[in-house]
Amino acid sequence: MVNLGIKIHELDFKNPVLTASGTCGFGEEIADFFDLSLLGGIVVKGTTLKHREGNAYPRMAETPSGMLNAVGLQNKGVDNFISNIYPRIKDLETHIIVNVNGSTIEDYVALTERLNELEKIPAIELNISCPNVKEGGMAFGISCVSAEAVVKAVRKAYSKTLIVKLSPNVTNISEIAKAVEGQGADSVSLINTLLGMAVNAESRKPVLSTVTGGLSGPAIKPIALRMVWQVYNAVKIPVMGMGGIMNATDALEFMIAGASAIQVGTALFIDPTIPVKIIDGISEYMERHKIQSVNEIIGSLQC
Amino acid sequence: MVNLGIKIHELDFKNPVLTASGTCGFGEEIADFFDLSLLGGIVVKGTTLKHREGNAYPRMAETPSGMLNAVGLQNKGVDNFISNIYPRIKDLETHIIVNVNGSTIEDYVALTERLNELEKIPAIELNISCPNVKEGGMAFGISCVSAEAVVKAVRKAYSKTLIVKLSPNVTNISEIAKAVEGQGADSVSLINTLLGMAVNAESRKPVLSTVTGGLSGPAIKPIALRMVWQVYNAVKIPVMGMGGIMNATDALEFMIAGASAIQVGTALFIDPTIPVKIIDGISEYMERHKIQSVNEIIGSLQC
Amino acid sequence: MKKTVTDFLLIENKQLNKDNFLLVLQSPVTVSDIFPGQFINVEIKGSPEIFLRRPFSVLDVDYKKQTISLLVKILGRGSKKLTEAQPGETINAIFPLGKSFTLPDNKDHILLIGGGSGVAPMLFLSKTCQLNPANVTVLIGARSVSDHIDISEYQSYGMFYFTTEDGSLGEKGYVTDHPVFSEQFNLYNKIYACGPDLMMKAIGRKAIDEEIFCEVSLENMMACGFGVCLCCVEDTKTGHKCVCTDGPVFNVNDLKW
Amino acid sequence: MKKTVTDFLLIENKQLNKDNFLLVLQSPVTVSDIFPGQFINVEIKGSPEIFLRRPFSVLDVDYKKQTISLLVKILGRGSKKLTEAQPGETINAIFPLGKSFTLPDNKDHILLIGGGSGVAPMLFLSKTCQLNPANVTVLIGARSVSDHIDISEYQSYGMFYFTTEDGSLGEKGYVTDHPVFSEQFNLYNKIYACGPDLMMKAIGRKAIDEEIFCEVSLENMMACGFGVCLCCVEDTKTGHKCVCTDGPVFNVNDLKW
Ligand SMILES: Cc1cc2nc3c(=O)[nH]c(=O)nc-3n(C[C@H](O)[C@H](O)[C@H](O)COP(=O)(O)OP(=O)(O)OC[C@H]3O[C@@H](n4cnc5c(N)ncnc54)[C@H](O)[C@@H]3O)c2cc1C
Ligand SMILES: Cc1cc2nc3c(=O)[nH]c(=O)nc-3n(C[C@H](O)[C@H](O)[C@H](O)COP(=O)(O)OP(=O)(O)OC[C@H]3O[C@@H](n4cnc5c(N)ncnc54)[C@H](O)[C@@H]3O)c2cc1C
Ligand SMILES: Cc1cc2nc3c(=O)[nH]c(=O)nc-3n(C[C@H](O)[C@H](O)[C@H](O)COP(=O)(O)O)c2cc1C
Ligand SMILES: Cc1cc2nc3c(=O)[nH]c(=O)nc-3n(C[C@H](O)[C@H](O)[C@H](O)COP(=O)(O)O)c2cc1C
Ligand code: FES
Ligand code: FES
Repeated sequence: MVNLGIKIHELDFKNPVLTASGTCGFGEEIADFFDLSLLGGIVVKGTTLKHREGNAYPRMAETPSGMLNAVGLQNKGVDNFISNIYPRIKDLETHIIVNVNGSTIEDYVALTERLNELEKIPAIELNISCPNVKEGGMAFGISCVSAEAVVKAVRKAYSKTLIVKLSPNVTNISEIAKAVEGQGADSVSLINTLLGMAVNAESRKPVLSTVTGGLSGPAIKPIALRMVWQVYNAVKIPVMGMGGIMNATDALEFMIAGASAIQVGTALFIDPTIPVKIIDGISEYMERHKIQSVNEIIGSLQC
Repeated sequence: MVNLGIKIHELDFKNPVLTASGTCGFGEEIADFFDLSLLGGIVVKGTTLKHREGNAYPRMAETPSGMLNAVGLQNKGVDNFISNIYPRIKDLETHIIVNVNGSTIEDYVALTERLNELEKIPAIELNISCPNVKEGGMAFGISCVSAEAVVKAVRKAYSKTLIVKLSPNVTNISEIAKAVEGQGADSVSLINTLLGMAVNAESRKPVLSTVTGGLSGPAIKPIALRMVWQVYNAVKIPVMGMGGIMNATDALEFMIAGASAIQVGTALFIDPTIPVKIIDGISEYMERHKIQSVNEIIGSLQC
Repeated sequence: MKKTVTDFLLIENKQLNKDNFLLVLQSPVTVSDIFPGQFINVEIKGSPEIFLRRPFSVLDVDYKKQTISLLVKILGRGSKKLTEAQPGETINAIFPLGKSFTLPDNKDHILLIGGGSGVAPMLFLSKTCQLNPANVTVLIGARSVSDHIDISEYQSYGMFYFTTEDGSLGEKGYVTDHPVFSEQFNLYNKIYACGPDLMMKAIGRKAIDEEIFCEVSLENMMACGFGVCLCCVEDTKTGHKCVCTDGPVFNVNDLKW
Repeated sequence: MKKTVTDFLLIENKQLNKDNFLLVLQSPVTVSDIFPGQFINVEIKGSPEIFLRRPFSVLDVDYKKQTISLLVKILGRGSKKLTEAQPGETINAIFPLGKSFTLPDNKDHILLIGGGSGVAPMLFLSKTCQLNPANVTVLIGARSVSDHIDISEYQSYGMFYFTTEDGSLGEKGYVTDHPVFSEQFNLYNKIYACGPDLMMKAIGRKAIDEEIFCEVSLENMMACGFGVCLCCVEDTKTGHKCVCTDGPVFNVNDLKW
């Protein structure tokens, strides 16, 4: 038997395959398709302090090997999460990680403090990279100064594993990664979506209500892979990789480039059972290559 | 008959469809496939002051709806261009634009001065965005300060139409566009390739000899379209759009978002006759929508 | 039944007219409890331009044969490609998805209005509710007789009326021009509709005005189809609701129409 | 002839063994002057994972019937998909591409060595050069007899020898283990080879050592196939050369082997 266990900071994961925020709901929505306890973890829907309606419809455009979304963090707010959702999902036998969003540093901190109290949430993913909101979101993640400020404040409020999710819409992602590492982030996850746009040539109108949206799916995989490799070489904390992962080979490419764990996002829309296929595929690869522990794969790129 | 003519600075183009640098050689290589005089223009292969061998093989990786390249500006240098190639292509009835590259500002200037003498080259495209060279290239295009410096120097040396080609690998492309506009650029063209990477999971090696390379093709279209729209709204000079254009609908989307002209790149590898199909498709669209002049389409996005 | 990702076998693909096809899918898993308004989300292979699945309403289910049929109208690249599939091919789909119409009972007088491919759930509903045919009126709109699909299989479930934009079949004009709609609307106590947005809004508004129960099935663009992406939302009186899980069927009173 | 982008009609697709297929393409334009070593760049549709064309050597041309045949060996996703094409389908290809082998004349004693799908240009060469068969030796390597393709059509153009890695046909081992290679190499004044890199390098180095004329056909990865992308380069003594336009055939003396 191969060993699929990995560690992010002090947290042990049974395997390196998680589902990405905003693409798996709270887990429950995909529970029909497979046994959720097979997963390394679930990063639940982006959560904010207060209820958010999100952006107007249309929020989606299909693009070559990918899609744009402009959901804009629709969610019922942290109170609803704590009272209604947390009790239902807290006993799932997999790590539940909450994706944390805010418009101001105070928002981030207030939300984090609430989550810090939840026994069965061992980690948060601090989203400083959402391209679909007018205030906050990506704005925090595209400069070292603001990224440092928000991570510093949240770090004080949060005692468990703090993962910071980075934006790819920057000139130098390694710098941002180093900045958040410097403020005590336990891990970085990347990439969030790339800012894109779709136009309907017949109507001469934008396809999305917000004009621009976030690009995800296989189209962005080469960019994500490059950024994971750059960040892996720049920081000491573990990296979670994502962006267009559709199968075990993709997942392995990210791990070879330096990801300690990977997240499956848009692929779930195509086939929600893909995470299980990836876990099996990684095992099969390890057996074929006689690799005992998945940790041997992480950052094993020969170049 | 619809009017396809557009203007970039003082230069009239018979139509807004050009072929992109590095994807059409010097035009001659695709002359078998269609009459080159049908084109609005041809942006020839990236040229440097001195002969360059480019990067080692492998230089290419196929990716979902796109490809990575790491050619690294292989070319025989400007002397060879002037003595051997220019005489053969100068009388083509389309605008020949030379893509100008350098490792230092002095290189850029020296090369530009040589090209300024060539009567039948009405414009240059200053490439400050090549991701595949160790020195210069993209480094100039990712900060306002260095972009300004190189454009300022080249502007002094060049009296004809100066197009500056921007890198998408930046946090804020509008700022860079404004910076080069401020130094006298007559037009900006975008986007060059996005920095990406491919890994062979079986061998655990990078696919490209240079590890990272430039991503092009339909995969990047949503990002290119967004950047063209942002830059169009930020500057007064005309914008040339490119990135994943495969057909007339794609081309129209770029023009609606603000491009005065478009360049066809990677699509040529799939089908070198695509530029002609695009020209025909734009005419057909204009007839269907009762649009007299293609200029009415430029920046016509309703949002 | 539980949602599953299933490889169906395409056993029939019949062109009904220029743009409409009937696809019959054989299920390898037991099919149970599929109701009108529910849909399945179909993977469409073979084109680099099609990345996402495409949702299609269930037109009919044969629980004995374990088949599901769909009415596919060619609109763009996905529907086009799907209609080119050959019997014997595997078609992967996620099903069953969405909430169904509220089934009427035998005290009800119902009016079903379908436009374009929106006919599918209406036909399924007419068959499923098993009312006295005299209490079931079905009004179907199409552009022309050549776009109209043969409904003889469903004829016995209700009284059928037609409109075509060019007058080539039934009343000339839109469904909203038909006397059943313009004059007899309030003879019904339950209205069900599926079709183009403008048609559904016209029906919905009239139902709201006349305070008649009315449910419509929306076709917002979807990425996932099972409630995780939040892309398919409709703005309702209680906020953004997912068409794929809270719908596709909505009571018009809940919508901001 | 001029390069064109042409819609061919696939008129035959014959599985030769587990991984090898013979595809015959009917040309709508006049085919003329195609020489061994030249290739065509085939568009492969139907998979979002295949973005670029795939180059295939010409295996044979029938100028009367205006057909081109290819030998396609399944290696990955593109070759796999192509072998699934059905007669009657359109196959788009850019052709003719690349430079051919230097044709021998009837004073020459030639040795042709093919491995894997590299057999294709060797068979075409054996047929094209029309020498005295006694002066033409063809050595073909495969993994096993089951990977070996039937060459009876070409039998009369030369003397054929085989190697297989498992010894199931001909000599056991690689082509370089065959006596024709290890003992009689210098009986030939022209050597031609196409196959896996390692095989070609072994042949090339021996030819360089023994100062025998030797041309090899390289299979570097290509994006365009007609000289514009500069992705397919081979590092030669005179710098990077495009395999698609300066090659695929190179004299080994020009290579850095
Ligand atoms: C719940 C539900 C049930 C459906 N049931 C059926 C059915 O029974 N039969 C049937 O034929 N179709 C049905 N559809 C529509 C179907 O899923 C596809 O959207 C339709 O076939 C167009 O896809 P395409 O790939 O052919 O078009 P594309 O090439 O993707 O698009 C063509 C054009 O149509 C527009 N478009 C695409 N999808 C939609 C949409 N959902 N709403 C508005 N505009 C759109 C695009 O913007 C584009 O302008 C249903 C949709 C939903 C959401
Ligand atoms: C001039 C030329 C002539 C050719 N002639 C023939 C022929 O007659 N018959 C034939 O079957 N094939 C021929 N090939 C190879 C063919 O073009 C494809 O490369 C091959 O079929 C693999 O493509 P694929 O899509 O199946 O593999 P992919 O799925 O793209 O790749 C599978 C694996 O093979 C590797 N690979 C792919 N292409 C190459 C390559 N060109 N060189 C090295 N590694 C590669 C990939 O990196 C990957 O690891 C020729 C290639 C060239 C350049
Ligand atoms: C519809 C949709 C909603 C998303 N919502 C969130 C979110 O709430 N928070 C977040 O950090 N990332 C969000 N993302 C980004 C994904 O988690 C992921 O970073 C990105 O999509 C790239 O991975 P992928 O290509 O595998 O999808 C969302 C992505 C999609 C497609
Ligand atoms: C193989 C290759 C070589 C290229 N060489 C150059 C170059 O020399 N100079 C340059 O400015 N851009 C170069 N580019 C970038 C293209 O001109 C274009 O900006 C980019 O590919 C995006 O457009 P596309 O998606 O239509 O190809 C090259 C692109 C490719 C694929
Ligand atoms: S389509 Fe994803 S939530 Fe409805
Ligand atoms: S494949 Fe493009 S130059 Fe050879």
